[in-house]
Amino acid sequence: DDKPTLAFVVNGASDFWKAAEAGVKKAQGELPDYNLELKYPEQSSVAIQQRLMDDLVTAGVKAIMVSAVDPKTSTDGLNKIASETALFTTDSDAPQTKRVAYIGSSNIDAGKQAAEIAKKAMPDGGKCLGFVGLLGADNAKERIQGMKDGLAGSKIELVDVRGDDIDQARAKKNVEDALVASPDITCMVGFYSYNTPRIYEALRDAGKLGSITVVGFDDDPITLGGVKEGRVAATVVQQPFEWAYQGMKLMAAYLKGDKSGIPEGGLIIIPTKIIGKDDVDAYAANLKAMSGN
Amino acid sequence: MSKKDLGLLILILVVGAVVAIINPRFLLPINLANTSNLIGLFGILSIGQAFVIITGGIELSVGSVVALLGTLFIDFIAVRGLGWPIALPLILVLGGIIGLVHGWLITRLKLQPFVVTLCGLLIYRGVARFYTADGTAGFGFGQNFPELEFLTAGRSWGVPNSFIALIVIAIVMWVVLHRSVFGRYLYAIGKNEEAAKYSGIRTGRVVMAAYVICGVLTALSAIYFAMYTRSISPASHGQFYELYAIAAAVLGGFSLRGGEGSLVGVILGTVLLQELQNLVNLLGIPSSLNFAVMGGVILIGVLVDQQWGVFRARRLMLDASRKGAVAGE
Amino acid sequence: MSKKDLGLLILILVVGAVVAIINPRFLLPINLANTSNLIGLFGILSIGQAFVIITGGIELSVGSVVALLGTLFIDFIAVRGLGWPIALPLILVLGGIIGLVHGWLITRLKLQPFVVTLCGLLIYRGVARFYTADGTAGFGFGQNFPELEFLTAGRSWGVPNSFIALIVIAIVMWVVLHRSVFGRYLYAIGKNEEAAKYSGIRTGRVVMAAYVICGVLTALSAIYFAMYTRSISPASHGQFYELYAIAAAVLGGFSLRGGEGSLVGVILGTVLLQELQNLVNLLGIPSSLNFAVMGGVILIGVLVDQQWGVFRARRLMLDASRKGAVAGE
Amino acid sequence: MNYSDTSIAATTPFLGLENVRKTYPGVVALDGFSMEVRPGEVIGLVGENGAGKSTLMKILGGVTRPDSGIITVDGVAHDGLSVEGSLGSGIAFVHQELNLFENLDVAANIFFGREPLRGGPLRLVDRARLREMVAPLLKRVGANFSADTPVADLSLAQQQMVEIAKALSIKARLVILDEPTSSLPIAETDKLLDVIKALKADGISVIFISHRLHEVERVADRVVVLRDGMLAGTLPKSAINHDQMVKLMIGRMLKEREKASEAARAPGATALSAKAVRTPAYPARPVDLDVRRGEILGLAGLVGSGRTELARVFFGIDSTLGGALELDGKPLVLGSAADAVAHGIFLIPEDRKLTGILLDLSIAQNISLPNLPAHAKRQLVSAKAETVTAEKQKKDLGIKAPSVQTRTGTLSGGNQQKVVLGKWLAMNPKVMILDEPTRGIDIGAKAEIYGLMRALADAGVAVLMISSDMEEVIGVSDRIAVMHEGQISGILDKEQFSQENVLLLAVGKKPN
Ligand SMILES: Nc1ncnc2c1ncn2[C@@H]1O[C@H](COP(=O)(O)OP(=O)(O)OP(=O)(O)O)[C@@H](O)[C@H]1O
Ligand SMILES: Nc1ncnc2c1ncn2[C@@H]1O[C@H](COP(=O)(O)OP(=O)(O)OP(=O)(O)O)[C@@H](O)[C@H]1O
Ligand SMILES: [Mg+2]
Ligand SMILES: [Mg+2]
Repeated sequence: DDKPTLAFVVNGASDFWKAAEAGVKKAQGELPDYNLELKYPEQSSVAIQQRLMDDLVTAGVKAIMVSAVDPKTSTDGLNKIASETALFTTDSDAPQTKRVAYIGSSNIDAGKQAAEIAKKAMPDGGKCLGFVGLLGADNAKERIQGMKDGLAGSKIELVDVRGDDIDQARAKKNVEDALVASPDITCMVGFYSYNTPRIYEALRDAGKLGSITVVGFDDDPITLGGVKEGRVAATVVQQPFEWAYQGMKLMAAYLKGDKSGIPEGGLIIIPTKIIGKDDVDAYAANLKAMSGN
Repeated sequence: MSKKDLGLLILILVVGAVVAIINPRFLLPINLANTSNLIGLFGILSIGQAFVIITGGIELSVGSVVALLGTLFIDFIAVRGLGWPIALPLILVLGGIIGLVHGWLITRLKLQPFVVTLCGLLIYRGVARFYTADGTAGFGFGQNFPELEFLTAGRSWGVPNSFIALIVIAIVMWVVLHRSVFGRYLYAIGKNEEAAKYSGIRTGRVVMAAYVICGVLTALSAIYFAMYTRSISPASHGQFYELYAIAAAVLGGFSLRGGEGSLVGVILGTVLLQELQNLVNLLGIPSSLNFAVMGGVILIGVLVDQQWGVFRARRLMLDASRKGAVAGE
Repeated sequence: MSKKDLGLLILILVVGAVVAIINPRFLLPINLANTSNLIGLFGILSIGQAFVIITGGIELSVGSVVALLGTLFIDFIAVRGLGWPIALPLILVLGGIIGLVHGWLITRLKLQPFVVTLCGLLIYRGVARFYTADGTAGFGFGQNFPELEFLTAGRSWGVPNSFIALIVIAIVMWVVLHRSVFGRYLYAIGKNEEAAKYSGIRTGRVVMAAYVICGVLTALSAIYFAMYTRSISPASHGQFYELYAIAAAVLGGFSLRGGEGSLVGVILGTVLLQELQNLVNLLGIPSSLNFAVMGGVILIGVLVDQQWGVFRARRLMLDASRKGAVAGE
Repeated sequence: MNYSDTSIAATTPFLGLENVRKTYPGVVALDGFSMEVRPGEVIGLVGENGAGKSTLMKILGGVTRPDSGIITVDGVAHDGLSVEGSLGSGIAFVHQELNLFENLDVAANIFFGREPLRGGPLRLVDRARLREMVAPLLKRVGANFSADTPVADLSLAQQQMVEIAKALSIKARLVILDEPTSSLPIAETDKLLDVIKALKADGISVIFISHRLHEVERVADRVVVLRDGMLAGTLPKSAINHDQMVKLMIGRMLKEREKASEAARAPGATALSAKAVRTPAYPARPVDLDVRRGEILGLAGLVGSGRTELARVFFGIDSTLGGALELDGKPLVLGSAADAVAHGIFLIPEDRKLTGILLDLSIAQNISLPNLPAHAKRQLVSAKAETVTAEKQKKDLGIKAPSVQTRTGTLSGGNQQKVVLGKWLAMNPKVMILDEPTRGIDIGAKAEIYGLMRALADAGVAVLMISSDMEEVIGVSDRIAVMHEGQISGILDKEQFSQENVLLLAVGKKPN
């Protein structure tokens, strides 16, 4: 069929993007004149994502929304795509490029919200240890930076962040080793979606649930369960569903010539939210409703 | 225990002592238990790999098999509601079938082990990712399988059951490798497959059996890994585990040319590798250096072993020549 | 061109034709240019690997070398302000040194190639990650190197310069491998190193030279990759590229036992692999299946090649015995 | 079972071959060959290199299948045998090329595939019984090593003893020995011949393949001669003699073997000389030896006396542990074989398959390999130049092959040896070292090789010939050096040549 295609290109395979898939699906229901696709690169690497977008352009895609693997330094590659099709960014922005707009949240702000959670949970201060997949990735760096900024001036300190290269066995072992190496730690932060569940399980196995404050990111079922139990202080969630849903509709409108949805500077921020014990049920229900879409 | 194994053991103890001096918490029972749990997981994997390496083959697909079978296992019991006493043997059988197919391609169709298992590496991970549509397979919150969890992630008298499983498997496999006819055939085939054939051994079957053993043990460790992480992203789960397994075997004195190596060696190799990982965390070395430390130690270990051999041979000769010279006077 | 290479070429053309029929955009000049750019990048890498494989060795560290040298290159010219005409040869020399060290460990200290380069795989990536403190090496906004960019990422008459570079390198290396004394030595060593030594060949030097060639070509492609992505996260850049390179060589008829394979073959192997990647994206096959498709095609290719060989050998035998029978009557 | 006491069994063939045919691309290895083997009979099988002897044995061992023909075992006809089938019907087989596992010990090798078991379904090796079973076998072949020695530590000859012990261990009814003595010196050969006689006494049949015709003369009840894959004739016990065998083998009488004894030659200047050289095999024992231009110096000795090691040192493969080498009176330092070749010192090694030849390369490529730059223009190899060189060697040496482009792996053992010779003869040797040069070489080719060595010597080359064949050492050499436990125990001049003297020196005693 010759319906124009809009693509949503993510930065790697992860459950995080399942909500975005749901958003794309919902948008598809409202945009029958378009083909909407969500694409995973087979590896989380710049070269492979670039190649994927090149091929999409070749295949005639009209607009691409991308969560770039490394937006800061991929300016030229993204510009090349932007010169051939309408390019939008999501998840992390690439402001120097010729992208039309960015829709997503701010990882710095998300980090600051994590700091809020920590400060609320530990009014007397404490020592935090972070866990993350790729220490070098932009989203990790921004979240860590945001949290440090947020903690500045308080008695809480983020002493170290351990990386695991997205190997979950290592992620769990890192937590176990941290419990051994640093007995004075009072709080743990899981910066990637799978880090919080691994922290939760390692603490449970060690019988330390509850005695160490856990600050989470994202909405893994175990994380949400932990929040509900009160064993996880709270979690900072992004809204990839909204990114995808609103983003797709925005792109469709843009292609039709309607540029009213794009603000000056092209920044559309969908704020992250703190999900605490009281909000978790409503959030989970909403999540379920979306994916049932 | 051979001299080689003894050297490795000493290295392990020395490294352990140094770490314990810098950070005494290394010796806390909880740390030892955590580390021995991973030794159990990776040890089972490495023993399987060792059986293949002995024959002069290699099994590069274990990481992907760990991902695929782990995904299936969790999916079976968490999503499809299959009882674990059924799912577990089913996964082991699947592992065996994968091994059988590899063995068949290698022995009957005469493909190179490296090529067959490289394709396996690519294919199984792809299948796993396709199966979950690039999502994650995991247990729901509060989903519990008490007996299974006890068997895989539990402890008895403070010792992780995974480690106990490794010990049991190691003893059985030691007997198989070093005392049984089958083990002897494995060594013989690794050294000289033609000659083994001329001696009337059905070499194809023996090699195939080695791949099946590797497949079953990999499946078992896939279950252990799945129960350890309790959640699997097929895109990254188990990546590079084949390298861990091969490295453990090589450190343990196996030659990739086949026909050499001992079961004690591969276990000690696994212990050393896990000790190194533990050390990186305990001494606060940047995580980015984790692999570099591993690579450095393997290289040094292999080098020392090799140079030690050369040195001993030379000293023996010198001794002999000195003695001879005296006698000649 | 050998029969084997011809078969591969036909496969490439048939796959291409099928894809073009399903999605005619496959033949758009822009798509062909994009794909041939990547063929250039991976082709250079694969030729280097082929030289090592011919000797019966293997070079597993190329992916990590691509990450390390790419990081250094970008760091040199973007951060440290070194002129690229200095940085480029410097990187090539570094690649040569890495190859020299590998060759030295393998030939002089008698370590196994698999082990040495496996350690390289672990170490170089670790060093690269440590060097950038797990960050990213990339060009700042607006940083431009027009000549360098033209040479690496530019096009001449619509053809990517990287592809032209591959063609030039391939021709030179074809002569070296198939016509020169050095090339003959490589094949001889791959077949039987001992016998080559007893024929008065300095096998150590020849093998070392093969690793140096591999190192330099890998360094060159590291520069190309760096200029293609213009940004490098050492943790993931170039991961698994050794597998691409080995797969291309194997598809092209190289045996990992050494002593077999042609330069045309390895280029065709690279072309096929890149065509497959292109196809997955163009036909909208889920990317999760990308690797699976690659693995499947390699397996089928190798299988067909092998079975074809068996079939031909059998027919030759039959012919021989029939002719003999007639003559005997 | 003992077959020799029933007269019916004695006449009923145990094994029959009828019209067996086997072709390889370009070669007819066996062409309608028939023979039979009766219980308790020792058959000597002789023929030129490439006559098809090994092919025949491989068919009996079940390693290859014939294209056509019938194999009858105990009256049952087969198209071909499998390895298991062959073993099952009691055929034991010692291959021409050794097939041992160096990573296993002697005992494991001897009973490989037939281990005594315990532990029921576990199929564990009963190691105690294994040791008991091996001991008498080792004694029988006169082994000077123990059952738990790793095979990697044995010399080639010792490995051959293991192979023979292995054949004896099978409760065999037919033992096939494909050139079992090719690297056995006299003492061990005698032991082997005794073993064959003992087998015969037990009613076991033996097929004995050898190029050492005098050995065949000593043990065979019947000689079967193969020529070009066909039966050239059969000699009953009474008609077995050297000349008859040769005549059937090559279709004519051979000229009286060239003896080196004619005129005493004036000794040339010393070419290669070892001054108190110590080798890795015997680090405590310095060797002094001079090889002169224009002479053939024979180097004799018992198994493991260190001759091969010395040759490896001369060729730069192993480094000396002490002492010095000299070439033409100038100090010679060798870092590798390439250095030796550059100095014109060439070696024909004893282990052809492993070190002598590249089985996957063609004849032409093998011959040009050591001197490739001379066959190249500006570093590019010229196939034409290679072919020219190879054609000349093929003609000079009488290499039997369809063409010089033939893969050497398909040649018979003897022809492979000629290729090894050819690659050095195509260059200009100064010193030529030949380690067991006629191992596995037929009588006609042997004479040619002796002629070649003589021609080399006459051209001023210093020739060092290591050999375990007494006749050869005495018949060909101008002088004989004898090694005993790593040292030269004596040097014999022409007038002192005798089997006895060589043997005395070989065991470390003074000659008469
Ligand atoms: N695998 C093979 N492929 C092709 N030709 C072969 C093969 N094996 C043997 N031949 C050929 O068959 C013929 C007989 O070889 P065979 O090895 O039986 O000779 P032989 O009598 O044992 O000689 P020798 O005394 O040198 O050992 C030779 O011409 C040889 O080149
Ligand atoms: N690679 C080796 N490793 C251990 N021992 C060896 C090795 N090579 C040779 N030897 C030993 O060195 C001694 C001398 O061996 P060498 O092969 O030089 O003897 P040789 O006189 O040539 O006898 P042969 O008739 O067996 O060739 C023997 O005892 C042998 O076992
Ligand atoms: Mg033969
Ligand atoms: Mg010898």
